[in-house]
Amino acid sequence: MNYPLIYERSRKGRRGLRLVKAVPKAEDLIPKGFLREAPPRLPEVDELTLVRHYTGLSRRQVGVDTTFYPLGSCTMKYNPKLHEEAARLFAHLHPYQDPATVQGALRLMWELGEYLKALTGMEAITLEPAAGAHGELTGILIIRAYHEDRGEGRTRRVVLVPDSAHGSNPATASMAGYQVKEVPSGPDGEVDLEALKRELSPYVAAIMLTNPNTLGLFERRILEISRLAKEAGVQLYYDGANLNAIVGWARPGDMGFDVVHLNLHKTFTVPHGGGGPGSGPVGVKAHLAPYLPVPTVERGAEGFYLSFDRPKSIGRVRSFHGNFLALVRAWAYIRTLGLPGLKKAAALSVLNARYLKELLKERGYRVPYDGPTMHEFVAQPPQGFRALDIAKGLLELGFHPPTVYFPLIVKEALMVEPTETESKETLEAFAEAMGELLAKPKEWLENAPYTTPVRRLDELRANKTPKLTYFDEA
Amino acid sequence: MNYPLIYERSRKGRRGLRLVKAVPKAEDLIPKGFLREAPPRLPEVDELTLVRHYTGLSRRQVGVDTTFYPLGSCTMKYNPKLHEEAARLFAHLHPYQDPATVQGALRLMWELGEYLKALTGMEAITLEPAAGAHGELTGILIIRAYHEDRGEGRTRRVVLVPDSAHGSNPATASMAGYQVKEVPSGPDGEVDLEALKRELSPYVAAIMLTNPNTLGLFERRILEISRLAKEAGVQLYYDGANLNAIVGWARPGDMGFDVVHLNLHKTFTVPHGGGGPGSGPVGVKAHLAPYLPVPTVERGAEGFYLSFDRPKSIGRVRSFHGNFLALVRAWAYIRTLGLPGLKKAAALSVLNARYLKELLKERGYRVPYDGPTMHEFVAQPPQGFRALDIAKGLLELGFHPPTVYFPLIVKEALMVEPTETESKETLEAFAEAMGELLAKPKEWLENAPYTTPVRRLDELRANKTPKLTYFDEA
Amino acid sequence: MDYTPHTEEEIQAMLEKVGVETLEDLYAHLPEEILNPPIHLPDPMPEWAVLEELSRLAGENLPARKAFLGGGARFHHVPPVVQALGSRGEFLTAYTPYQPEVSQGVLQATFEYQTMMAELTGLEVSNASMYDGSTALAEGVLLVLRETGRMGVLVSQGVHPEYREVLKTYLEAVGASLGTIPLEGGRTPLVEVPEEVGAVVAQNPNFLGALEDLAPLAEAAHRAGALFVAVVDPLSLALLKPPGAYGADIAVGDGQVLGLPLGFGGPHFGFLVTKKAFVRQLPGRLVSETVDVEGKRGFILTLQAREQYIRRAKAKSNITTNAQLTALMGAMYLAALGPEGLKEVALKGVYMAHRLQELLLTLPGVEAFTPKPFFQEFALRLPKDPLEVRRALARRGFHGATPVPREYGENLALFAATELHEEEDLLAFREALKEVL
Amino acid sequence: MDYTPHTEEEIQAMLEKVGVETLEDLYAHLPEEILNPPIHLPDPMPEWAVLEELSRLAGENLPARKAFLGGGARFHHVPPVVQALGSRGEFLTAYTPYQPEVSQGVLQATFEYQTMMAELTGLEVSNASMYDGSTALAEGVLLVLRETGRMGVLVSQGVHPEYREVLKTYLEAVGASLGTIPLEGGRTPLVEVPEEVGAVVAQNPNFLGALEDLAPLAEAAHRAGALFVAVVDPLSLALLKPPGAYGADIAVGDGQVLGLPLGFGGPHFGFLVTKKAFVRQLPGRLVSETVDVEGKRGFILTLQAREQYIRRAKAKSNITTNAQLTALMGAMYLAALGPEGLKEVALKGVYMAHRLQELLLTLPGVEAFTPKPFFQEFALRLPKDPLEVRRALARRGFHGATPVPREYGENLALFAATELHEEEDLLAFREALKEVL
Repeated sequence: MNYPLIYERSRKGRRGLRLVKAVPKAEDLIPKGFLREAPPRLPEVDELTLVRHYTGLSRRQVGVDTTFYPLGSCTMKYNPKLHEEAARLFAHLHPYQDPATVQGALRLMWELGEYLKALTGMEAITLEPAAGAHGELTGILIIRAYHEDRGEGRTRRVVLVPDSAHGSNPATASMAGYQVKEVPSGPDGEVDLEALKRELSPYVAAIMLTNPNTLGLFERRILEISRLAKEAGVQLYYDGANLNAIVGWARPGDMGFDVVHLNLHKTFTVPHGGGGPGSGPVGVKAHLAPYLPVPTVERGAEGFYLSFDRPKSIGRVRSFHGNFLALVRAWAYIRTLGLPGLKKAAALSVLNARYLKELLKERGYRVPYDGPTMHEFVAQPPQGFRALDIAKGLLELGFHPPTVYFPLIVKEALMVEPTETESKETLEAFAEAMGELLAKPKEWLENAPYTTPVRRLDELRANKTPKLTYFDEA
Repeated sequence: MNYPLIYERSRKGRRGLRLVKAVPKAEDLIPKGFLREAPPRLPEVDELTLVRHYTGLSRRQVGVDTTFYPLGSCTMKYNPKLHEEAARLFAHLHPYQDPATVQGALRLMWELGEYLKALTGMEAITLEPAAGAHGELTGILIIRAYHEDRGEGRTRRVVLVPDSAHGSNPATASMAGYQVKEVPSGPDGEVDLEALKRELSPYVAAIMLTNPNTLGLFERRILEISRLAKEAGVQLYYDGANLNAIVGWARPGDMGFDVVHLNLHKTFTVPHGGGGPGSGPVGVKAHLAPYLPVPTVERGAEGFYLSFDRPKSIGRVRSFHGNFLALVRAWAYIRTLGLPGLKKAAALSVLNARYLKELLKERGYRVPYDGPTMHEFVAQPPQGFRALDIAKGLLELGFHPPTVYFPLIVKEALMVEPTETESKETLEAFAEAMGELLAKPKEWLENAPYTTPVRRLDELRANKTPKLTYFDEA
Repeated sequence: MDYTPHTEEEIQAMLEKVGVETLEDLYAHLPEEILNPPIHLPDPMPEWAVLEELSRLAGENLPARKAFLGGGARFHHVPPVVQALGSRGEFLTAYTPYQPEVSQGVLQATFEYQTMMAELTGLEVSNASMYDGSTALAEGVLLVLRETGRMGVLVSQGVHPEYREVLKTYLEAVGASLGTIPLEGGRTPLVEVPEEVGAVVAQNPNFLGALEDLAPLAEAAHRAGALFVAVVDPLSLALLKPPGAYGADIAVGDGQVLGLPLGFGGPHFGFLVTKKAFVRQLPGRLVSETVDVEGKRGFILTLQAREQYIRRAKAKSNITTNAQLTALMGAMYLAALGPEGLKEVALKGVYMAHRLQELLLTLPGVEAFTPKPFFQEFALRLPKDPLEVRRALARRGFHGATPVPREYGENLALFAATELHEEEDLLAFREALKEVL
Repeated sequence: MDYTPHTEEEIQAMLEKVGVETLEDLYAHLPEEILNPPIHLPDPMPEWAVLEELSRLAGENLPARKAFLGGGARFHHVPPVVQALGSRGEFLTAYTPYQPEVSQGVLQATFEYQTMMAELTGLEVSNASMYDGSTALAEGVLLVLRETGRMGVLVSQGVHPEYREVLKTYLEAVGASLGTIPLEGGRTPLVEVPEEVGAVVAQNPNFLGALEDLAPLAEAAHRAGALFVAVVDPLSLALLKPPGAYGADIAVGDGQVLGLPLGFGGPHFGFLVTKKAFVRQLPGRLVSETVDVEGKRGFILTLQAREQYIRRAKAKSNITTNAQLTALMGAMYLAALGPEGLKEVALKGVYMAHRLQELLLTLPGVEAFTPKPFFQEFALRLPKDPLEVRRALARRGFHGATPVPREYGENLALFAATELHEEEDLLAFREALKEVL
C-alpha cells in the first residue's frame, strides 16, 4: 500500500492551525489587482493528521539515531541532543537587533572563530558560509581576489584538483570562473608529486586538496607540496570534509595551507538534517584576511560587533550572519570536548576505520590503496560483485551502506567512514553482515532489499519522465 | 531476531554521560559500613547506543501520534505539541521555593481550579491527586470524612456502584474501607432505578456513577437519582472518565453530584505517556469543602499561596502540590478552546461515535444497548467471532483496537471511543477494516497479527513463570 | 482552534447519517434543566497568545537553577538526551500497553526499568511505577498489612513528613494505626516492635539527610513478625548499601533525583520494589518477559489478576494510571549514566554538601543539626525564622533554606548541594546567607 | 565527555588488530614538524556546565519576541507542532537521501515541499532548497545566464540590498555585469531592457515593503529576450498574485517567514522555483516520484547529472548540503496552516502593518516613505538617526526601526507588524517611539 501524500490526506475546507481570531478582509487592504485569483493548492489538514503524517514519514526514514551510517567523507557521527537544547536558547534573536542586545550571540561567534582558528592554524575567519561547498566558493573567491589584487588575476586562470577530489571542488572552481585541471594520484593513492610539478605554473591560481584525501590517506608529502605551491605563487586550499581524522593532531595551517573551509556538520556534530542546513566557516592566513567576506565579528572597546570595514572584501556571500544556530552547536561541541576530547575523538575515528578495514579484508573485501588509512578507507567487493548490490544487501540487513562509486579512481568503490562514535561491536556486526552478503545467492543480492518501506526504485523512469510535484502530469 | 535489551547492549566499563570532572573518593566522605559492596548492575552504554536503543523502542510502539486508537473510556484524543513547549516553561521550579518566587505557577493553578469548577459546577477543588483513581480515593475519603463528621461514619459502610462501572470504582471503595454493592443496569443500559431504590438506605455512604456511563449512555434519570440520594443522605460521586462527552453542555454539579474527579489526561489532553503520569483533580460542593486534602491554592491580599488551614481535611494525598506540569497542559487546552471550543469538541466526540456506530452496524456488528449513545458505544462482533480476534486482526490492519471485554455486562464487548480529533475518513477506514475482518478466514483471524514487531504472546507463561527482570531466573 | 478536523459539510453529512439535524440535537435527551448551563471562561486564544500568556506567568517565577533547596526534591542536571528520547511522540501518546504486539516499546522499556530498580534497591521485583514517593510508601505499607494480616504501622520520624501525612491518610482509610519513632540525635533509634505491628518504616538517608544504619531496626521488625519498609533516595543507591542488603522487605521512593525536571513538584515517579514472595500482593502494573507464537522474545503485562480492571473490589489497589513515562525517563537516566556515572553524581553531591555545611557553619549563630555523614542535604539551626531567611535569600536571587517542620525543632532549615554546584557557587551562597542572617 | 564508546580494553584489542601500539602511532606517518601543535582551547566541561555557560550567553541577549523589526526577516509564530515534528531524530540525523529505500521519509516530504513551493509561486519546478534567499537569487540568476547565454543582469533597487550584494559576489565570479534600476517613489519603474541583459530581477513586496505590479517589467524583459526573476516573500503569496502569473520565469526567496525561528539570521532556507523548460539547468537536488520493482510508489533523487558529485566541473552549481530540514519545516508549516490559515496570517500582518504606519505617522517629524499598499513592513523617515532610535527603543525593551541603507535616502527605517501584534502592542510601541524621538 502506498504511504499517502499529505495532499491525499487533504480535505477541502479542513483547518489546522488557526493563528488569527478576527480576520480582516483582503479587499479593504490591498487593491484587487495585486491579489491572486485562486488560492495556492496547499494541503488542508487538521493538526493530528499533520502529526501522523510526518511521524509516519519519519518512521520510513533512517538516520544516525537509528542505524550505523558509515558514509565516506560525510562523517556521520552522533549529534548530541544537548545541542538541540542549546540552539533553542538562541531561537528568538532578529538579525537586525541593536548589537547591544545580542552581545551573547556575538561573543559566541567570536569565541567559536577563535577556537576554529586555533584548531586549523589560521589567522582570520568568516563564519558566514552556509555549507561546505559555500565555504569552498568563498575560499576560492578570496584566492581570486588576492591574485587580482596582486595583478595576477588575468594570468592565473587554472585550479588544480586531484582526481580523487570531491565533486564539489571542480564544481566550485568552475563557479568561480576558473578552468579546472585534474592531477592524477600516484600508485600509493597520494597526489603524484611529479605530475603536480608539471602542472604548477604562473597560470595556476590554486590547488585544492583534501587531507587526508578521499582514499583516507594522509598526503605525506604535503610540506613539499606547499613549498612548491608557495614558490609558484599558488594558493593552497584545504577542503575540510575530512578534518575529523586529524583535528587537534595536525593543522592545515601548519601544513602550509592558505585557506581552509570547515564542515561544522561533519567534524563538529551539527546534524545533517537529511542534507542540510550545515555551516562552512572559512579560515585564512593573514595575507588573505583583507579579502574575507563581510561582515566579520570583531571585538571592540564597547563589546562585540559586526564589522563591514574590509575594503578589499570579496563582498557578501550570504544574507545576515551565517547559519548561527549551527554555530551554537559547534561551540557546544568544542567546549564539551576541549582539546583532549577532540584529539581522542579524532584518534578513535582513525582506529575505528583501521579496525573495520582489517575486518573487511578478512572477509574478502579488497582495499586497493591499502596504505596507512585514517578515518576512512575505500574497499572493493571481490570480483563479480557490484558495489550497488552490496549496498542494497546491507539495507536488507539493517545497515546504511557506505558511499558507493566514489572516489572515481576506484572501481566499484565502497568508501567507508565509521566515525569515532560507533562501538567495536557495531563495527563487528557490520563486518559480519558484509561477509554474509558475499555468501548470498547472486539473485538474492541483485534483488535486495526486500523488507524496506519500498524496494529498488525505477531511477530511469524518474530521469526520463520526472514527476516533480503532486500536480505534475509527469 | 530479538530486539536487544539495553543490558544486552551493555559493555563492561563503557561510559555514557559524565557529569562530574573531578570525582571525590567515597571513602573520604562516608564510612565504609554505609557503602554498598558491589555496584548496581546498571547498563553501561555510550550516548549514541542509548539514543539508538530508545529510538528503536519507540519505533516498536504505537501512539495517538501514529495510529487511530479508539479505546473506550480512555479518550485517546490528540495531545497538542504546544503543551509540551508550555510545560518546559515551568520545568525548573522547586516545590519548596519561596511562594513569592512562584506566583506565576500558583496563579496558573488557581485559575485552572476556577475553570474546572466552572465546567463541573463545583464549589471547591483540589488539584493534588495524581491520577483518576487517586482522585477517586480522595473523593471517597472526603465523603467518608463528611459522614464521620456528622456522626454517621459507623453506619454508612456501603458504596453502591453500577455493574457497568470502571473497575477502579469498586477498588477505590475497598481501599477507603467500604463494602461495595453492585447495582444492576436496566434493560436500557442505564441504572435500574427500582434496584437502586431498594439499595438506598442509612447504611449507604455514596453512589459512584459515570455519566455518560461505560455503555456511552447518559443516565437520563440522573436528577431523580440525585434527589433520591439526597433524601437518603447519600453522597453522589461522579467519575469523570467520560466527561469529554458533555463538557460545557452539562455539569455534574447541576445534575446533583457532590463530588467529581476529572482525568486531565482524558478530557483535557494531557498525554497518556504509555500509562501515566496523569492528573485527577477533585471538585466538591460547598458542604464537602472542609474535607479537601491540603494544601489548596488560595488567593490572598499578598498574592497566591498554598493553604494548609483546613482543620477537617482528610490530610495529604500526595507529596508537594500535585502533577503540576500536567496542570499547565490542561490550562493551555482550556485557554485555547474556551467554552465554544470545548462544547464543539464534546459535540463532535459524540457525533464521531454515533457515526461510527452506524457504520459498524451496517457492517454486521451488534450494539446491544443501542440507545442515544454519546462519546462511546459498546459493540459486539457477530455470533461466532471473538472480540479478541477482532482486536488482533485490527492490529494487522494498522489500527489500534477498541477496549475489549469491558464493560463486563456485555459479552465479547468492543468498547469504542473515537474522540473528536479523528476525521470522518479515519472512522470510515476503521469501519472498513472492521468489516473486512468479518470476511477473513477464521484461521487468519485466530492467528493475527502477522507483521507486528511481535505476534501473539504467551500470556499464560508470563503468568505461571513470570520473568520480571533481566537477572530474574523466571 | 479546537483540534477537530470536521468541515461544515462533513458535520452535515454525519448528522444526517445518525439521524439528527444539529449538534445540539445530540444532547436533546438530557434533562432540560441542566442543559447549556452558564459557564464563564476566558475567550479562546490562538496558540501564540496562549504561549505568550504562559510566558508571562512563567516570568512571574524565579526559576531556581542553582538552588540549595532540599526536602525530598533537589536540583540535578536534567539531561537533554533523556528529555529528547522521552518526548518521542510514540512514548508520549501511547496508552497502557494492553495490546503488546504494538506496544513493545513501552513494555520492554518498563521491563528494563523494573530490572534497574531491582538492582538499585537490592530487591527482586519492581512494579512499573507509582504516582510519587509518598503514595509508593502508602501502597507499600498496605501491601505489608495485606501480607502480614496486621493493622499496626510504626514509622520513623526520619521519614519525609509529607510522606508520613500521606501514609496517615491511606491508613486511616483502612482503619490501621500509625505510631511514630521519634528521632534521637537526628537518627532513628532502635526500638521494640510490638506484636500488632505489621510494618516498620524508616528512611535512609532520612529527611534530615543523615545516613542511617537500619539493619538493627529491620532485624527487630523481623523478630516481631513484621516486615521492614525502607524509603530511599535512588541516587544514593549508587553509593550506599541497598535496602535489600540491610533487611528491607520493601523499598520505596521518589524518582525526581534521577534527572527529572522538578516541575514545581511533579510529575516525578514513585517506585515500589519488593521480594518475589510478595509479588501477588503488589499493586500496579508488572511486565514479564515471554515469547510469541513464533518463539520470539516479547514483553507483556502480567499477573493482572491483582489489578482493579480485572479484580475490581478485590484488587490490590485502585491504581491504574501510574507514572509510566517519567519512570521510563528515570530508567533512561540510569542507562545514560551507568553505574560509574551515577556514582560520580552521587559522590560529587555528597562532597559538595559536606563542604557547604562546613562553609555555612562559619556563619555566626548557625549550628549543625544533621549528624555526619549525610547524603546531599543537611539541616542547620538558624538564628532566624527559616521562612524569612528563604525569602531574603530569594530577594538576592538565591534559593535555599527549606523550612523544616517544627516537630524536628525550632528554626531548622534544609540545605542541599548536588553535582551542579562548584566551590564558587557555595561561596557566593554563603555570602548571601551571611547578609540575610 | 567525548561521545566515544570505547573502553580501554577495547582500544587495546583494536590497536593490536591494526598492528600499532598506541593511538599516537596512528599519526606516526605524518610529518613530525606538524604533529601535535600547541593549541589553546578552554578545558572540557560536563554538559550541565556547557548549558549553564550558554544560558549565560543567551542571557546577554534581549530576545525580541514582539519585535517590530523588518528587513527580510520578521517575527512570526514558530508553531511547536512544526518544531516537534522537525526535530524527530530520523529527520535530524539523516544524510542526503542517496539510498531511497530507507529514506522515503525525507524524499516524500521533499516531494511535497516541491509541490507546495510550485503552488505558492505559480511555477512548475522547485528544487529541494537553497541556503537562503540571497544565494537562491544568485543561483537563479546564474541559471538564467546559462539558459540565455547572456552575461548582463539588471536588478531593481527594490531587491533586498544584502541579496544584491551576494548577487554581485556571485556574478563577479563568472564575469557577468550587474546594473541597477533605481526605485522611483518607492517602486520599480518600467525600463528598457538592453539586449545584452539575460536576467531582469525585481522583488515583490520590495525591500521597502511596497507591493509592485511587475507584469510590465517582466514583459519588457521577455521582449528583449531576457528572463524575469522575481524575489518573493512566500507568506505574501497566500494573498498576492503569484510570480508565475505576472510573467516570472524564476521565483526565489527566503523561508524564514514560514514559521522558522529567526535564530539571529539562520539557518532558514532559500527556495528556487522555475518552469519545467529550465529544469535541466536547475542547481541542487530534485525529487521525483517513481515506482519500485513491485510497482509501489516511491520517491527518488532525479536528474542528478546536473549535480557536482556526478558532473564535477560541469555541474550546474557546486551546491551539495542545502537547507533540507528547515525547508521541510517550512513545508510542515504550510501544511499546518493550509491555504486559509496562511491567508489569515498574511492578512492580519498586512492589517496591523497599515495600522502601525497610521499610528506612527501621528508622531512629530515622522514621514511616510513606502507607498501604500505594502505588505507587512514599511519604511518611515525619522527625524533622527535610526541607529540611535533602534538603540533607544531597545533600552525601553522594544525592538524596532531596522536602519535602511543610505542608498534609499536619509534616516529611513523599516517597521514591521505580523500576526503576533495586537492593537495594544502597537500603541505601546508608539509610546516608546514617541519618547525616543
